[in-house]
Amino acid sequence: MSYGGRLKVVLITGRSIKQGKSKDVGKFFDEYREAIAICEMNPMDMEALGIPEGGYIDVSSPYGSITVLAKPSPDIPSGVAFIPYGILVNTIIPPDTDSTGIPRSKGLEVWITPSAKHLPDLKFIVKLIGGV
Amino acid sequence: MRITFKPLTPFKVPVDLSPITPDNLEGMDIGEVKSLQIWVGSKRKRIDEIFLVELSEDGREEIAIVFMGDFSKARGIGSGMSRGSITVKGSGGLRVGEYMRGGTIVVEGDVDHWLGMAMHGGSIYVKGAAGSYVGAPPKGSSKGMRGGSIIIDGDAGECIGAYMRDGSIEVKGNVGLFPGLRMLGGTIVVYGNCMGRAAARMKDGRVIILGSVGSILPTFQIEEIRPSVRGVRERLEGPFYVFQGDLSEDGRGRLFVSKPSNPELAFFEKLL
Amino acid sequence: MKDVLLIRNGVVYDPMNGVEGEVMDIAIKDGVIVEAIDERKAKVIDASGMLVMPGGVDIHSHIAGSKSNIGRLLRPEDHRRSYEPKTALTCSGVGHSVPSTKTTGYRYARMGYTTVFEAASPPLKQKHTWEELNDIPIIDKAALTVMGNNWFIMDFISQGRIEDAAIYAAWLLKATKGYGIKIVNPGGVEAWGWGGNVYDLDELVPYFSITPREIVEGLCKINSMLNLPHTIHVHVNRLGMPNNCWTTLRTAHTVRKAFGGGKLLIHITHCQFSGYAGSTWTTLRSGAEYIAKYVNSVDHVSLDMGQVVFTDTTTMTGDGPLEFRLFQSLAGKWANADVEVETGAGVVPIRYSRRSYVGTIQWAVGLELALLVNDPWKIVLTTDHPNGGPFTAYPRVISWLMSSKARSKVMERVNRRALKYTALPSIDREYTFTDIAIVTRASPARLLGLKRKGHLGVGADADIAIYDLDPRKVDPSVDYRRVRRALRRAAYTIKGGRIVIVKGEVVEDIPGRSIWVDVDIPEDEIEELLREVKPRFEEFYTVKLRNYPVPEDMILNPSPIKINPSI
Amino acid sequence: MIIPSIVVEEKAAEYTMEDVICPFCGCCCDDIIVSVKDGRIIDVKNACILGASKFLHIDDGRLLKPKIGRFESAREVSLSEAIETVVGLLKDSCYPLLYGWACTSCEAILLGLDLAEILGGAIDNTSIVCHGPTILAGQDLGLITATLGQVKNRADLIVFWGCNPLEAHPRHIARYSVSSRGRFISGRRDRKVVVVDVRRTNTARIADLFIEVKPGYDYEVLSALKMLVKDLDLEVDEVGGIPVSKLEELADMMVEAKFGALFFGTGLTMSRGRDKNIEAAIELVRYLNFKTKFVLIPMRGHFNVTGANEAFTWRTGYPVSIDFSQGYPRYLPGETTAVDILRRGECDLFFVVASDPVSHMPRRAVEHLSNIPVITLDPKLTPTVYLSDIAIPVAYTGIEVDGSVYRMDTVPLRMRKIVDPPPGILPDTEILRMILEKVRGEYS
Repeated sequence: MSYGGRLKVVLITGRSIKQGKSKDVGKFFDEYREAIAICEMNPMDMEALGIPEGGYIDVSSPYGSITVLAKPSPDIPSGVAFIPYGILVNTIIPPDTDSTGIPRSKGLEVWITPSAKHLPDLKFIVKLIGGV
Repeated sequence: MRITFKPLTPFKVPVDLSPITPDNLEGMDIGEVKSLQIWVGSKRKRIDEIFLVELSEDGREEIAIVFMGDFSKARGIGSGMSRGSITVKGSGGLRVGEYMRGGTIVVEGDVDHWLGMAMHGGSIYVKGAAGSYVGAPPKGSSKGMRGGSIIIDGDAGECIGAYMRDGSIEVKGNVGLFPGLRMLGGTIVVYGNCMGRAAARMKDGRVIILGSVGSILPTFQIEEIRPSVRGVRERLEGPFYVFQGDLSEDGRGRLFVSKPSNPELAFFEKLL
Repeated sequence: MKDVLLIRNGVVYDPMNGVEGEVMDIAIKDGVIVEAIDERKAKVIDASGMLVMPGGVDIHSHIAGSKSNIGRLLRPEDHRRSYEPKTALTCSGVGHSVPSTKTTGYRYARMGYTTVFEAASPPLKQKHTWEELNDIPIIDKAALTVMGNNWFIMDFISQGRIEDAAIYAAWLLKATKGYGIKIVNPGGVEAWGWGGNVYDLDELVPYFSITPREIVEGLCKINSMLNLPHTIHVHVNRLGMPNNCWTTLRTAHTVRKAFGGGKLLIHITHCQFSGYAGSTWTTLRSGAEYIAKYVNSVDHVSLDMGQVVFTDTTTMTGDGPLEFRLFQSLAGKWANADVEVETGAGVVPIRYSRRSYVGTIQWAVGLELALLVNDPWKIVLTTDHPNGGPFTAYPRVISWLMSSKARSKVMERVNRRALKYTALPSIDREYTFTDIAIVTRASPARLLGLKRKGHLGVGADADIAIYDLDPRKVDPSVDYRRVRRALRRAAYTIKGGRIVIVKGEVVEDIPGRSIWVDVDIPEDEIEELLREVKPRFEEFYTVKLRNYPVPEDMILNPSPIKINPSI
Repeated sequence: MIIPSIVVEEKAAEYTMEDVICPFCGCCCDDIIVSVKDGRIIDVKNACILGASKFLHIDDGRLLKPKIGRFESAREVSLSEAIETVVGLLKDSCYPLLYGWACTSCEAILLGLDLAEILGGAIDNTSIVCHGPTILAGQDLGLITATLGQVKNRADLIVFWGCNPLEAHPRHIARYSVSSRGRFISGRRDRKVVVVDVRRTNTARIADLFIEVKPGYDYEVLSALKMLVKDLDLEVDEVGGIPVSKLEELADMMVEAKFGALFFGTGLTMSRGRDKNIEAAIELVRYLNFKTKFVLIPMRGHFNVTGANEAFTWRTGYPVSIDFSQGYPRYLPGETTAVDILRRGECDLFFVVASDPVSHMPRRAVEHLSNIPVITLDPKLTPTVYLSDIAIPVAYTGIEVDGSVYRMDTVPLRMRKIVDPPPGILPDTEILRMILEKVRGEYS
């Protein structure tokens, strides 16, 4: 569903080969940031929102919002978005585990909007967590 | 006799309050109560190191314990108690009323997971919300709630009444997934909505949902429509769809779902 | 000073050396028993009025390895009811029927047991077994290696290449640091790879041109070719099924037919579970009389009891299809863990109930075996921990063996109907302290070929249990409770000359030794065989041949026994 | 060859090691060939792109000196000063949380358990945030599993549910599952492959049957399959976005298989229902075993996350989330689990070994780290190291130090050292032993 330039999707997180490969290169290297700051979406959804390929989007949940690069992928069904595991997507994942010990990292409902922002600096995010 | 416990400072680490029950405090004078030792994180501390303890006679023989303040980091309030009462004026933490056999617990704020874990009897009333696994047995065990009643005014989390054998749970708010998971007996009433998968794997017992249920698991089969059903303390007006299940477990449990709140289940009527 | 110890005036039972309740002193130096020591320099333990025996030896107990750990993982509820907090000396632990590693060591030592054999370890997972055994304190330990469903062994035997099979088995023992050949439901576990089982000694194993009989005979032959200290250790086909006592007897007899009598050839383990007559569960009968009659008439068979105790416990075995059957009848938790090329495993929690018909028969069969086999040297006390009950129940079992009054007490409360079909009520034999010393120490040590264990002669390891119980004053037949209590908590346990337990509490936490057999086969012979095996090995297994063996540096306190084979 | 050891072909400063075990994912492939020149890994053969990347980049982004201080205020200190400071903080803590343990050896994990026990803290491993639900479900029902060789030799049906081995476990397909060859199965053509996922993953492309389930509806689909396997009728036409006829097809394939294997990943464990999804999968496999032979195998992530579960279990009885605060191991999901302890802000110190929780836990949970001391042992400069008050560099397990690990199917393996760590950098076992010794001194 898209209204007013917002799209409600089900967020799936997971491993991608780029994320896996770059995490052992170094997590403060651009290669890693590029691997995790990406959101795969159905091309139709991107079109509906008017996002060009390589455009930035904001992904928001009640817990926070992140800016990532949108990447069209016909294998993702409409209404679903995929972001690789990492510090970015964890900003918007709820901390409650419903007593299972594991946060709900797949199947969270999030809102997607086109963004004017840039990719965040990972060190900056760590500092936000660490209380600077 | 009324004994009040007020934390001297807010808790920073888990505090195990399971020894402070009416059963354990019976016959103790104030000095003995103050010198009881409990676990604060990994340290043993005397009660008067962490609490301001006040004792007042209210003319009743029964011991009434009052916890004043935020107890969201507490564990096991009212653990195994069989008589008397505990009132928490604030939040209650984890495992409130675990293995409870009798008496009453009232929590004015919220409680965390495992409320009334494997409880046998008595009654618990939570005015706020509760976490997941209300009345469920600890992990790995299949001996769930065997008696007593739990009433929650707010919402509750996932898997309430898991492995429940008897007794009742009433939730005035909404609940998460899997209310009545693997239930064997007893009654669960949800006045609000359920996130879905109600009564999954139930063998017996009754789950009544007055709000919306999301969907019905494919392992349930519709039986009839009833105008009203017996709740815990009152008759609940419906009409209700009555499902039987969980068929994959050869279950004979009943799931009652309000018809007005769930128009999308109308297609089941064709199967009747 | 610490290494010189004198145990004074104990009432000593040392059946291997013919000592039956004599009051004597035992001298210890550098971890072994010696003729005499300088008393002035020794630490003296006053054991007057106390029962002194060699440290206990457990021939069959599932204490470590993949399936023990599955059992632990499966049973948080078992841990919650039994836990031990840490002390200044000991680590904490949990577990009633599947105790954690540290707790396992402490509990055995508390009962005066000092040597324990892990009953079944698949070679592929033997690194795991050793990691856990390393973590078990105080006791000496070893592991039997599972071979009865190993593809390479089965292929070699069916091709008639018995020497190559023997070399392969020797390599397996060396590579995995195993102690002996364990056979679990020969052929049946391989069939379980397809969800099946084999039910008869002469039934072909699916896709293999071999029968259980050929596997047992082949491995028995290999065992004697390799001169292994222990015989083949067999968990027979059809274990845990009604009417299986005949399978047990035929398995025992087949090796006699092939290799003659005159010496020990086969150890039938946890015999209780394969000692049933009666064709269905509802008509289950004790088959113990038949088995005992046979064992009394031959000299090539030894048994261990596999006694059932009325408690909540966890069954675990390499016999995958057995656990599946158990799950079908109990419908509770069930874990299965097949191991490629070698074996399987299953775990199912169970509660043996006094009131149940089957439970009562099972309880009686174990005791009947122990009481009807005349020669205690042929039998060993076990509960097949944790299958029949946790090892902590041994003092209970001992009290049943020593006192017909103790047995009657239990029989008053068991299933009446079941009792009618067992011989137990009519048996009045009672074990003496010597008999107990045999079935818990001397006999297992002898059957395992442990020359320095199970006795108190000069040169033996100074593994000694001292119990606060005066056998001259206490009549175990009447005062069985007193015996039971004393045996639960040794007054002293001495391990390798060190005092580790005093009054049932750990006073020193030392690591035990790791025992295995090192079969001396020329390296070039093994290498030649492995060169041939390697392509198939790496086709069947998912690990490389090179990563398969247990490296010696993984093992704490290694204590290998050199063996000269006769091939 | 009796006890074959890794062959080292030594030529001055150049050598090649064979049959090396890969320290990346839970596959623990043990056929890697690594070439070393002048103490540096210069070539890796047989490894997948993920494994090779790890071998070849061990020197990049490395933490080389112990540091004290967060972010830019960090200063390099000596190892002894770092350890002194760590011990001081540990001593003052009342409820520390020790977390990580998936990317190190079992030896280090056992030392971690010792430390947690002495301190009376909580200890958790990273499996709780990936396959924790598998463990929880296993504790209620029991897992029905097998080693990967059973699949290689026997499986004629392979189902991948909510996992994407081509991206997360790239060599799984060839070595252990789809196209592996064994005694009774000679390769891909003897097998049927089914992929069930919420999106058409790369793995789905090699499947004979792809079933796209609506996100969050795996439980319903598994329940429906269980009904079909039990020959019970469904009253609906569609479950989780899948027509019942397609599910019937899958159920028939499962029942008709001689040996079926269900591999599942975080697509099941992390989505709506979590551990209950796994329970449903286990129950399905249980019933399938009444008709044929079926096993299920979790696709574990890090190379020794399984070992962390095993070591935790043999020492404490519980596989994850142990609380030693009362002197013995206690465990209850939701209470002693790391994310929950952090979310409630209950620990007063955070000690991380071989993990990067700052990246991989929800931000709302790790925000508590702004209030408490954070200590990290890691070879690399990760976000967690960056945030830590104290960080100590350690050697790479499986590359620079020996260690025992467990593959995803619980097969134990022994990793061997290939190259020396950079000068002054010790294995984590050494660092932990030093800390432990000093802490023991303080506590006795």
